[in-house]
Amino acid sequence: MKGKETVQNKKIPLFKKRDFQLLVGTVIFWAIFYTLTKFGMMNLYWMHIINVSLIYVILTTSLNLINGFSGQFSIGHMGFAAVGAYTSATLTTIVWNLPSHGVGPFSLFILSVILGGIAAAFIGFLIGLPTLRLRGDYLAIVTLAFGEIIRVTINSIKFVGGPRGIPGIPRFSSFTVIVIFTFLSVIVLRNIIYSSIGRALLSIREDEVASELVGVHTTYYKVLGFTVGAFFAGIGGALLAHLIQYINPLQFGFMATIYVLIMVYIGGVGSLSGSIVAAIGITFLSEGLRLGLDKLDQVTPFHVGPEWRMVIFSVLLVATMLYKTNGLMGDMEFKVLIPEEEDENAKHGA
Amino acid sequence: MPKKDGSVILEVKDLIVSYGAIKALKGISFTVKSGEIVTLIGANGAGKTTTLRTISGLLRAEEGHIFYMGDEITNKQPHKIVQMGITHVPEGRRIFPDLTVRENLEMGAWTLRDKKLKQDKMEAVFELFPRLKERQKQSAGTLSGGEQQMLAVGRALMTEAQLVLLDEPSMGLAPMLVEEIFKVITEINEEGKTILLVEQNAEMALQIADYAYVLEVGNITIEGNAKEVAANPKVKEAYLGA
Amino acid sequence: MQNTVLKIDHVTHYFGGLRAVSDFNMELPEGAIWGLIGPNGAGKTTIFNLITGVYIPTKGKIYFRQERKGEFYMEDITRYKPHTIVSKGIARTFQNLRIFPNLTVLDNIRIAEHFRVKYSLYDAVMRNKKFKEEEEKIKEEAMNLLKLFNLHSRTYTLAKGLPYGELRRLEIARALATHPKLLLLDEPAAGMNPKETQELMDMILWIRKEFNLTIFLIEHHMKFVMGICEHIKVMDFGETIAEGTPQEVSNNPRVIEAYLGRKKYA
Amino acid sequence: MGSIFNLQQIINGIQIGSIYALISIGYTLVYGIIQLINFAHGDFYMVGAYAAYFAVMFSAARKEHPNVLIVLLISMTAGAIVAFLSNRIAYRPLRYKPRLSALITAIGVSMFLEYTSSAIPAIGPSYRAFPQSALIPEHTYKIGHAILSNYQIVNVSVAVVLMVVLTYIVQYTRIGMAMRASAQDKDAARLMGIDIEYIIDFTFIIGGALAGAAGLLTGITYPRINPYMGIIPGLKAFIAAVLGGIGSVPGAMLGSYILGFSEVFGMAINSILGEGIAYAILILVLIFLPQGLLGKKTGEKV
Amino acid sequence: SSKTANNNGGSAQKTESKPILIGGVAPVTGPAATYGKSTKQGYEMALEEWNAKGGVLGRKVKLVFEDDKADPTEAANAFSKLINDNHVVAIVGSVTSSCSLAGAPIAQRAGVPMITPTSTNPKVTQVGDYIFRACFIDPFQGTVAAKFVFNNLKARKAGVIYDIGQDYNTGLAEFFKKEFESLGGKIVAYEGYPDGTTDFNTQLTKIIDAKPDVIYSPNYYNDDGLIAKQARTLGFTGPIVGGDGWDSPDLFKIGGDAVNNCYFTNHFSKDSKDPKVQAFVKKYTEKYGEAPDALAALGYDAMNIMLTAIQNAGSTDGAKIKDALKNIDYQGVTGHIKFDKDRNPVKSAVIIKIENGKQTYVTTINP
Ligand SMILES: Nc1ncnc2c1ncn2[C@@H]1O[C@H](COP(=O)(O)OP(=O)(O)OP(=O)(O)O)[C@@H](O)[C@H]1O
Ligand SMILES: Nc1ncnc2c1ncn2[C@@H]1O[C@H](COP(=O)(O)OP(=O)(O)OP(=O)(O)O)[C@@H](O)[C@H]1O
Ligand SMILES: [Mg+2]
Ligand SMILES: [Mg+2]
Repeated sequence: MKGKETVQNKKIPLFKKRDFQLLVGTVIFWAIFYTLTKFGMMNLYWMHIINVSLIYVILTTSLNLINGFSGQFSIGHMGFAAVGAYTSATLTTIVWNLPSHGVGPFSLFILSVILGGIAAAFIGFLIGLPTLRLRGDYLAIVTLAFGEIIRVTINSIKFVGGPRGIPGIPRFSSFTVIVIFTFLSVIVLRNIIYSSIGRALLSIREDEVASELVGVHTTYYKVLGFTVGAFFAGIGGALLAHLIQYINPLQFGFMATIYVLIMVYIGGVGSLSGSIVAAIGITFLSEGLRLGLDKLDQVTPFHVGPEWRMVIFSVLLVATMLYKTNGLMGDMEFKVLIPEEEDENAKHGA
Repeated sequence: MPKKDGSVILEVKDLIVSYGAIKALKGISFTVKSGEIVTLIGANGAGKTTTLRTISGLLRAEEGHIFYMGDEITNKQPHKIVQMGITHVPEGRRIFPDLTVRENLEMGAWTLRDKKLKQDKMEAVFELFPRLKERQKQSAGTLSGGEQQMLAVGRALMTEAQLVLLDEPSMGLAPMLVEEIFKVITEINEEGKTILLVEQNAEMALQIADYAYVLEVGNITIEGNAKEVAANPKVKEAYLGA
Repeated sequence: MQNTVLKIDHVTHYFGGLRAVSDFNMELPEGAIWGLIGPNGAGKTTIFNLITGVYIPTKGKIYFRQERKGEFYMEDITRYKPHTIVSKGIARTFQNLRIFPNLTVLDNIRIAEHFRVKYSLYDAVMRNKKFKEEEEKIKEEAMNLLKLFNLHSRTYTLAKGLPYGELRRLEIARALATHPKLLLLDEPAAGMNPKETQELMDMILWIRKEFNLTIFLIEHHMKFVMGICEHIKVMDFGETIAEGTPQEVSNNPRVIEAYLGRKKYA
Repeated sequence: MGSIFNLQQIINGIQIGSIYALISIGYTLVYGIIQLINFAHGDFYMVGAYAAYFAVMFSAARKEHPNVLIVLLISMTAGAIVAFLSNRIAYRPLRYKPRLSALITAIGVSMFLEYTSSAIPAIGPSYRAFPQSALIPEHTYKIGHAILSNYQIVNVSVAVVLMVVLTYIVQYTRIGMAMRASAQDKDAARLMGIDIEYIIDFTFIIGGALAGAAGLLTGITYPRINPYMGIIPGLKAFIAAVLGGIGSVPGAMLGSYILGFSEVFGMAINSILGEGIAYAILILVLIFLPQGLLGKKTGEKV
Repeated sequence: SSKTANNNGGSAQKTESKPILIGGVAPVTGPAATYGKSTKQGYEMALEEWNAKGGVLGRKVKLVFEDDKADPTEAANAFSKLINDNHVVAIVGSVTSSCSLAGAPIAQRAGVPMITPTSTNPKVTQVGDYIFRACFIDPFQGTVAAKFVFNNLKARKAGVIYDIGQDYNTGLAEFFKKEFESLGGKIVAYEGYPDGTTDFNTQLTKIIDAKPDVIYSPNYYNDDGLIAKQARTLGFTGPIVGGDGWDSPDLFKIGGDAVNNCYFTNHFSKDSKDPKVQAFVKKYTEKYGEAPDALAALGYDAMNIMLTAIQNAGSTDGAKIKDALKNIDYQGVTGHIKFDKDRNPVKSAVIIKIENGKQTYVTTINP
């Protein structure tokens, strides 16, 4: 084949400019907010919301891998987050008994997060294997059922507090830690998507039968995608546990998954950028409405209580979907999130 | 019942249709006379399907007008257009896969209320396509490609329509059936229905048609009496595989 | 005598109570172009589906020629999964086009090359040297194929934006990207005009040579079938009613009665 | 084991199954025709319950005895109206868009109905006691050791009647056939002369009315209502509908009973893990019947 | 957003200085909203009374209220906003233990004193020395109920039914079981049900088949009403016993006659002769058109305790308020409150019986 020589002759740089930009951009983002908070120019509330929103970025992008890129329909995602959260919090809080101030053996914490991810991935794999031959809503119901089984099971384990949850979890999830994990998650997901694995997943979404008939081992890839998605959900859950410092099974119920699902579809199915935008946007919107209502209450003659917050939220949700029917980003990506080699091949927006 | 009396049953004027940024029809005009078989031929992607879908209301015209028996039907709802007397056999069959063959035919007669009439029409279709009668209770999705095509045509014949739009009815049919289907088209026409026929099989189409239009990337480039068009050297080279 | 590539041995297939294929036998020689014709609903597509593992035959076996360390043997592929069969060297196109509409033309091809990719999940995540070399290789192969099929100007177009004729070509190109030894074409000329049909015939003959293929095809265009196939099998109601050279078949009264009708072909 | 598989538990299973059936039969209609996972269906049911509540309160305020049939009519109308409006406002504009976009607006509609009801002072978030005995006083009957109430009889009968009527409508009437056709190929259905929007409106109205009726019946059976009462039943209806096979009315009913029985027996075996046991049964059923209980295997031709 | 608090204070004299901001948290949307609503009304009423009297430290007090949907993540957001954005001097909230557990670390870190009106999980106040509570802790009510059932009702066999999704219910059930068994009683059935259940027949069938003398149902009134009803339908005639979650005017409306011959442990009795209680019940009923439930009373007391502590501290400094809270001695509608070393209130429980649709005082049990 004549292809061979050319490949060997060409020098393939391992680090592209784009990756570098992405890294630098993240570092700048981190530095700005880190400094602002450090010098008291931005209050801890907003810092907290940024942290929460970044964790949602991890949860949303990972669900998008399953629902958006491989076209499956999982509605049990927070079940995996629960596995991750409980695994890591059990380790740090119950097994290792680390002090709740969040100082101490940091490496143990990192280890617990990774183990949380692995545990979630393992459960994801076990669930995916028998169920991923189901399609569409049948799959949805089964993932929902598994998500609930996970919740019910945790709820019944006394060792992890049952319905009382685990309080006093050390506060290890600092802004820096969360930024690093978010960055890594997004990069890893991006790299998977722009590889032959990602293409296999996309082809399954497009036409599963045809995909199988051009040689894609569809079951294998569906389970792989599901497992990877579960892994990151686990990471997200673990980080959340060490940010909120408390977890209980109800937090990971069906409605919590719905919230992440909303982010995926508002952002755009099959767009990592969309998931990022929506996760951050919706978290800030839902918090911004608190402040907005405070203001509204002051300027209007009648009382506008916090019970209207979710009403406005729901109206905005419907309006956004009606106005942007394919989500905010459609299936476009920000250019920085596309590897340079794929520039021409991928759809990009801004 | 319309006869070949030279009156215009369908008139398309300066029709422009786009898919997003792509202009599929760039302002085409043509007429179909009552009682005739008119064929629209053209290469892949020329816009034939687009034309038919716009006439039957499935696509919106960006500009231009469509008149049926003198009434403007541009951008009317498809069900209204059907009720006015236009029936459309879409490209790719589009039968209802989970309904049985019989139910599919009944769906075709949706606008008819007279039970007896329905029954008669059903019998007529079965006579035309005995294979469908055999498969009455099979769900349509499991029919072979050819069987599905018969069903699609049969279904369209269940209406009281005056104008029948046919989008590549011979596609995927066995040679015998191709002949058969063209025979059926002539028969339908002889019963008094006007036919607008889109075909890849230009040779056969031109044989049975009265009048022909050639569509090339969104424009009508050649038109005329079917025999004349068939004799046109350009057409011969491009569409008849001379 | 040439080697047999594909052997279908007394294959029968039922859908519920319907016998779609009954006692089908075939030994397809290497490098041949064979045709399968018959009335609509005769069971032709079903044969393709049986060969490619979409359905498992109710009765009978299917064998495919394989090589291991220079030794050739017939492997029983009857119960293999479709993707395994593809990796053994059988590729196909579909009667109703099945491209991946929302992916680019390039990706449509790259997906078909997918199972030959030699990097792991780890390499993909790291985007390391191995990954990049493999990706370059795949892309280059894909681009070559696209050039061969005159689709390179469409490389980055979404497949759904392509006209029908190009989609047909893309589907064949995609099938070839799996590096098959046997190519199954289900009505490749459907919806093509005579000129395009002629071009397609030339192309098929050419790819057979270029890619060392054996070809088995279904088609209703008689000019096409008669013009290109060396041997034709004729089915009706799931049964093989005739076979032979185009000449023999087109003069066979049973075939004329069941399928061809009065008109003269070949 | 005696208290796990006894007659009383069977009655309990039938009871829960009937309640699910009341909701999921309406759910599956809409679901079948536009494949919309209508998250708001449970909220239509809530609206129906409140409509009935206010109707009864209104007649109580005027010292009249409420007529059950009129109250039923009111709750069905209320359910139908919200269903119709939801369709027009939030689902119809997305008809030819990806299916899951409408799922998100459905979630939005659901949230809107719940949170608005809870925010407006006239309804408010608190539980209200549903005036059950004003409508149908409870009677109980003893069968051996088991106890059966007239509510249970009413619920089962209504569910069965609804299933029969709707199956008839879907399978054997003109409009039912149009519903099935529209479900499979909207464009082709339009080419047959069907005004599919009319069919869809009709479906929503029927579905909403059924939800409203279910709201009334559950209000009577479990006399407590609040704006969030629809969440869990809505979810269960979705599960039952899928379990039964998408779009199949008898399937929804069967799915409801299987779900009801799994829950009862799951809970009876171990109440802490009971929910989990019920879900495990569900998963097993779907693994062996991937198209649901009565779902058609759509013969996808290759 | 607390217009009510403002409006009522409007008539009082204008104070020069800015109002003292008090954070309030409770779920006012979502399935737990019904509890949050009562609690919030309790907060507001207490606040208004203070403002009507001229405020705290001569300044008006203003409630900055946030919803937490009973979701810990939302609770953390709400606490963080109140503390870091609104700079409240103290927080009253939240209702559920899970939300209080998510909020407490934030308050503790910021040195903002917090009192939860209703979170019963013992772990809540263990988060740190700034965290207090106004209600009983789980072990207390469960234990009291067990003693009452064993000693006063002379029951020897008890069945338990509780919501397994909520820690309050689980906690009470567990401690009841422990105490009852240690007293020599037998738990013949111990059945849970998931959150949002409306049909309790399965669990009740099992319980009733086990022939208990009493059923312990430590849940919220809306569930308890249905449970009582269904238990009676299934033929159970014995007493059903619960905790302070029973205290709501709607209990009888939902449960009807079925809740007669039932008992529950509570902080106060509405027909108590205590004038303070009488005044509270009357005023609350006038203002909100419904009788107060336990949550409203606890919300009211918690707010009062916090404001009294600020007054006593003579400052809005967190540390000083915290110290004042530690030494508080307050007579509230839910009892006489002093904090023990774990910042839990030391107060006695009353037992209330429901007869003919009315709550009647039975006895007081001291800790
Ligand atoms: N849904 C669509 N979105 C975008 N472009 C489209 C769409 N449908 C058709 N087109 C484009 O519009 C043009 C006309 O298409 P049309 O289907 O009308 O052609 P045709 O003449 O019927 O061709 P064929 O013989 O292949 O059926 C083509 O260039 C096609 O690519
Ligand atoms: N999945 C299925 N379930 C039931 N019957 C089927 C199924 N697939 C095919 N059939 C039936 O089997 C018979 C053979 O179908 P097949 O698709 O093989 O025909 P074909 O020879 O390819 O016809 P055509 O030339 O029209 O494509 C037909 O009668 C068809 O109705
Ligand atoms: Mg076309
Ligand atoms: Mg075929």
